[in-house]
Amino acid sequence: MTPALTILLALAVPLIGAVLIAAAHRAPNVRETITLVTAGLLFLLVASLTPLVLAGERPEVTLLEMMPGLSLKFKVEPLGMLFGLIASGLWIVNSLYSIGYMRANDEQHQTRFYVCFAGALASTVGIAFAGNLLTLFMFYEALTLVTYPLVTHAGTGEAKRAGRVYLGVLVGTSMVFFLPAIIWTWQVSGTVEFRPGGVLHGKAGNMALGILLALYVFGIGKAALMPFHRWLPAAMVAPTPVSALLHAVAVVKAGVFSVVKIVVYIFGVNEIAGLKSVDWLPFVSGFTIIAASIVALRSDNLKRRLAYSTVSQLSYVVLAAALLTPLSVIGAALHIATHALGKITLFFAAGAIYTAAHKTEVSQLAGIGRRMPWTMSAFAVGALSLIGVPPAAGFISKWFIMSGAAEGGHFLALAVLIASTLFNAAYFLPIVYMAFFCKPDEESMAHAHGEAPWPMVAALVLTASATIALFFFSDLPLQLARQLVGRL
Amino acid sequence: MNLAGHFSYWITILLAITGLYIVIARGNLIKKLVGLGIFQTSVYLLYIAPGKLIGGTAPIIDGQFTLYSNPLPHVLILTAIVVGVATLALGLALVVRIREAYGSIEEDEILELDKTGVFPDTTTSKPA
Amino acid sequence: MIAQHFPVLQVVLPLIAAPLMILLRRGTLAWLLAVIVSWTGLFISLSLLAQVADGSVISYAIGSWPPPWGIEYRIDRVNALLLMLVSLIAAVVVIYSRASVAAELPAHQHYLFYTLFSLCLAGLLGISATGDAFNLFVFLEISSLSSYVLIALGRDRRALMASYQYLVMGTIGATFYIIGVGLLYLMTGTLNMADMAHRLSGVTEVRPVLAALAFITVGICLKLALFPLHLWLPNAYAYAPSAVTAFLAATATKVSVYVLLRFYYSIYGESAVFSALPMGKILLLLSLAAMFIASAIAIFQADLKRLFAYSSVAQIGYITLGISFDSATGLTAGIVHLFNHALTKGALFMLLGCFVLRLGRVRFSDIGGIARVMPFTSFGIVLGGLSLIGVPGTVGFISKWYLVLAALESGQWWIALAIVLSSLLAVVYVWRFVEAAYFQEPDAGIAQLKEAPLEMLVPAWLMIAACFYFGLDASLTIDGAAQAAATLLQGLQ
Amino acid sequence: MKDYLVLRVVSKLLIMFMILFALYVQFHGDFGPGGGFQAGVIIAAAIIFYGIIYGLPAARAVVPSRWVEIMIAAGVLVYAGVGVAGLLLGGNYLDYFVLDHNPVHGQERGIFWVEAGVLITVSGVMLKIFYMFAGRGRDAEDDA
Repeated sequence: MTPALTILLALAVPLIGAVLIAAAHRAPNVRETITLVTAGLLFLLVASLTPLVLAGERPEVTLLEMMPGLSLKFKVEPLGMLFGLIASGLWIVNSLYSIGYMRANDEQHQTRFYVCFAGALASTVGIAFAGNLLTLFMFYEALTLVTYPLVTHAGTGEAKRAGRVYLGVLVGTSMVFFLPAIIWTWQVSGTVEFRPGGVLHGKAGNMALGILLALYVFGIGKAALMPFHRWLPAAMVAPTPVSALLHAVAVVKAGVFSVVKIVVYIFGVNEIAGLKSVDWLPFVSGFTIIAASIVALRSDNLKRRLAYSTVSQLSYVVLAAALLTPLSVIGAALHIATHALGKITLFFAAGAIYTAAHKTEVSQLAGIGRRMPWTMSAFAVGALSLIGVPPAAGFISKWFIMSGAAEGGHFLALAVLIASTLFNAAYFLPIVYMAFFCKPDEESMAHAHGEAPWPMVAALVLTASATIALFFFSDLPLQLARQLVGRL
Repeated sequence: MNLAGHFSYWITILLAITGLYIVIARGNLIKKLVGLGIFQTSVYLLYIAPGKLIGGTAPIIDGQFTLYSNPLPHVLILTAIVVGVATLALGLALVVRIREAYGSIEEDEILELDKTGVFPDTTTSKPA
Repeated sequence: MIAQHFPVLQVVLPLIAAPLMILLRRGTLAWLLAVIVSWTGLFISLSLLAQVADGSVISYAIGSWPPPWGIEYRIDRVNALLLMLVSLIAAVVVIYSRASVAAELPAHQHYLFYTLFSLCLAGLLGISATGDAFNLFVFLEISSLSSYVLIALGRDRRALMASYQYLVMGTIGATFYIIGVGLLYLMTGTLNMADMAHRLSGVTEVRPVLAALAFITVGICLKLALFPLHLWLPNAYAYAPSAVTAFLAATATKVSVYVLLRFYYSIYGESAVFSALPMGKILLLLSLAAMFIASAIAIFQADLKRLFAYSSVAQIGYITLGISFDSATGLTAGIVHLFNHALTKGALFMLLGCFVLRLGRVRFSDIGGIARVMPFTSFGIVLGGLSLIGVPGTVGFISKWYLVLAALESGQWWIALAIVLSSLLAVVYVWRFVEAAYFQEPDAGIAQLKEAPLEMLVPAWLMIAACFYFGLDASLTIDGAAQAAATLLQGLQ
Repeated sequence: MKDYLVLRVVSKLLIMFMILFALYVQFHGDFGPGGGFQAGVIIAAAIIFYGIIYGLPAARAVVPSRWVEIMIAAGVLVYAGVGVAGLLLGGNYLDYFVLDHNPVHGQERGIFWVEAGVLITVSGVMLKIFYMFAGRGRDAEDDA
């Protein structure tokens, strides 16, 4: 099988899966088997490309010419490879979890849910493998639209309002900033392809570069840079598997992934390093890190706290990319992976708690660790990873980002990172502490419950273990990230 | 001299403005159509008048004449008149139907009726 | 041999079919004839398009009187594109119309409907094909008169008033046009467009010629519903029978745009209109006003047909915006949007017609939760709406890309911003439909509805599919539009 | 007006001459002022005149609504048919030169049929308009 065919298959498999899932809407078991098989196939396809990319190849395929000179083109490079691996790998786990969650909570419209999920994964793979800005933008918008039914899954007035915010912010930013930025890039440079070293160098003035960068980072609303972060907490009305995979992994990572990709392949790290007109970005992202952390600290709703934590963590990636040092860019790429694993674990745990105990607030969690030891242990692992404590993977990415900040002499950024670490600890550790060391209040004593259904527990244990494992076996992501900046 | 020499244009302009004014200022649907007719008539004049050559005769070839008026504007305007008649007939037919449906041919009254929110189905009550 | 007569057959076939339908007197037979004629027309137009693709110009002398004395039909890359568009829409709509007309009109009017439809089609094709300014007026009136009647066939009594208003406005527009042509005729002594262009070159700053330009611009802008002259359009589209709305929305205004282009670029010449006069700025301002104000009005409509009618006014603003840039890219954007918007709006109005078939009307208050019972219709409207918004993968995106590109090329970044901002307004009104159709519980009346028949759904979905096909692979449409733009910019030889 | 004897008699006398005059206008149209439009209107006027004097049903008995509709269509078809004949004989659409061996005769033949078509359609349309407006509200059912 040629690499080009593999790429196309990786796009087609989830779509075919979606059709089959829709066809099997009368037989839940068949439907969910198809979901799992599709997820597995997708991961195998994506993984089969990895050796090629590691060997330095950049398989590519051009699908069709959309407009003269502008094609729908896919090209696998290290960053996309890393993102694709994470998204497709976690989809398997997430499918397992979804089956448990959707059945246990007796949700409506399950077929639609699985169909949209498969569609979302197809879009994510499209984003990961996009060979030019146009393709990226197309799948970026497709991802927004296909996740809209997932966000509004409940169909209630609240879901409808959340859907408005979700769509308004994501479509609004992408249409008003992202699209003009792409067209502008096309106009000045004559190409929208991702090329090592960027395409804008020497084509646009410093001022124009600064404006373009602003259009890109704010236009990519999925990166949730303040003030365009409101959609992410709003999207938390969705069922937890959606929050877990999409709003901790696929969608938000698609955002920061696009930012990193654009900084690396459109602007060029070395090409814009030291430019006055682009040095505002660390401040915006630093502000987002701190501000979102404070909001997270003050949120009692668990999913909301996780959402704001995500907003904050996403800006780590943006900040790391904005520092424009090779080490920090490696950190940015790694953080996409490590945060994904950590945050999906946390969301899985939140969903398990909701399913088993019907609790949504942090303050209700006293003593829950005794009844749900697996869940809360996994939660603790995820929390440690986000804080950046060693045997969890989060440490590695944070290490690289901080080294990058030190290397570039960005001491303010360093300070932000340290402060944020403290914040992370402040809003995660009390939960872990309460869960294991406090006595449950009387109300929760009243109705007994154990762990969530086994598929959910299995899934979250799996991701928690992966978080630890990634710390010890970080070769693959590290290699990919190093290739990104050309440091082998 | 110049003013008088262009008198056909003055009449054209006068007719056009009169017609347009009636269309805009009158609320009666039939009067509007009358205005529209006057407006269109001004165009006929605009075409026909310059086609006439002083001393020219009807453009039917005959040995005793050498100077003919331009026949083309007449042909054009014959077409335009037919179009105008068709428009007028259609407009009047619509007014008849409007009168049957609303019981009025005054624009303000009809708009008032539309605001009431009652919209009877007209297909059943009309012959053709 | 017959192929050399295609330019005239294109127009004459529906013109001959119309009286035949009166003689046939049977709705079904008339429909069959209309199908045959419109599909033949599509074939002819495609063949014409292929003939002129290399940049050649077909000149056909009616009655063998050579131009400039006789009436000339003149097909180049610009109007071949228009002929193809009009024939395509007609061919699709005529299939769709049978079920829709059967439900919305009394049986004894069916054959008259197809007669008028054919006449309207002949008029629109004639406008596109002819190379004679006065002949254009005649066809303009043929299409207009038949469309007034078609609109008046609407079920609601307000259709009568809408038709009347359109008649008054349309007649004023056509009369303005004919005044302009009259002035040009007085100055040049010719009605043949190519000849006129030839004689006007270098003397376009003479006052009667400028006055003629003003009259023609206002007259045609009335017909194409450019923003402050659009007042007839929303009611006309809202109360006309569904098939009529779909057909007119997709073709009538587009053909008027073509007339404007023909006069600006081919007859007056680009420099006379855009360099010597501030026509670009005027068009720009009016287009921007259309894009924002009409979209904003659309958001607050209670009736879906009116909503999309106002959206049409806004979308026409995009077309004229492209023209106002006075650049190859801008013109390409305008022409490609003309095509794209025809596809999108045609599809949308056809799908709305499916609702009308089942409900009798399409107010927001009537369609709560209708997606449950009419999923294909509802989803089609959502997809069409995405194209209006300009989501990548749809034709709307292609148009937007070129419009923004043209704005950036002209160095006016704030126009680019205006284009993308106004497309957000489309998100709002499309999502009003989504929330009404998908987020409400259907009441008892809705719950017992059935999905629209296939003979309506299939044509509508064909158009939706075309919206996506030409959105993903736009090289065909872009090439066509770019060539048409190049032809226009180089003027008539 | 059925009761006015003078009108009734005079109208019957006049109508013949009106139609005759219409035919003159029609056939003299090739060489002098006149033609299908004018002749068509005169013929229609003659029948409308009859209708006004004797009442609408009487006029309809002479020229039924159905005929009028056929006339409208047939006239256009005659006109278009001349064009098609030109096509079939190897010329362009509406090419009269090819309608006869002698091009000048061809022109005459072509314009003759075209004017005939115009006559039929114009008189048909005029009558139709008259029937429609006059019959409005009186016989809502029988007229379709």
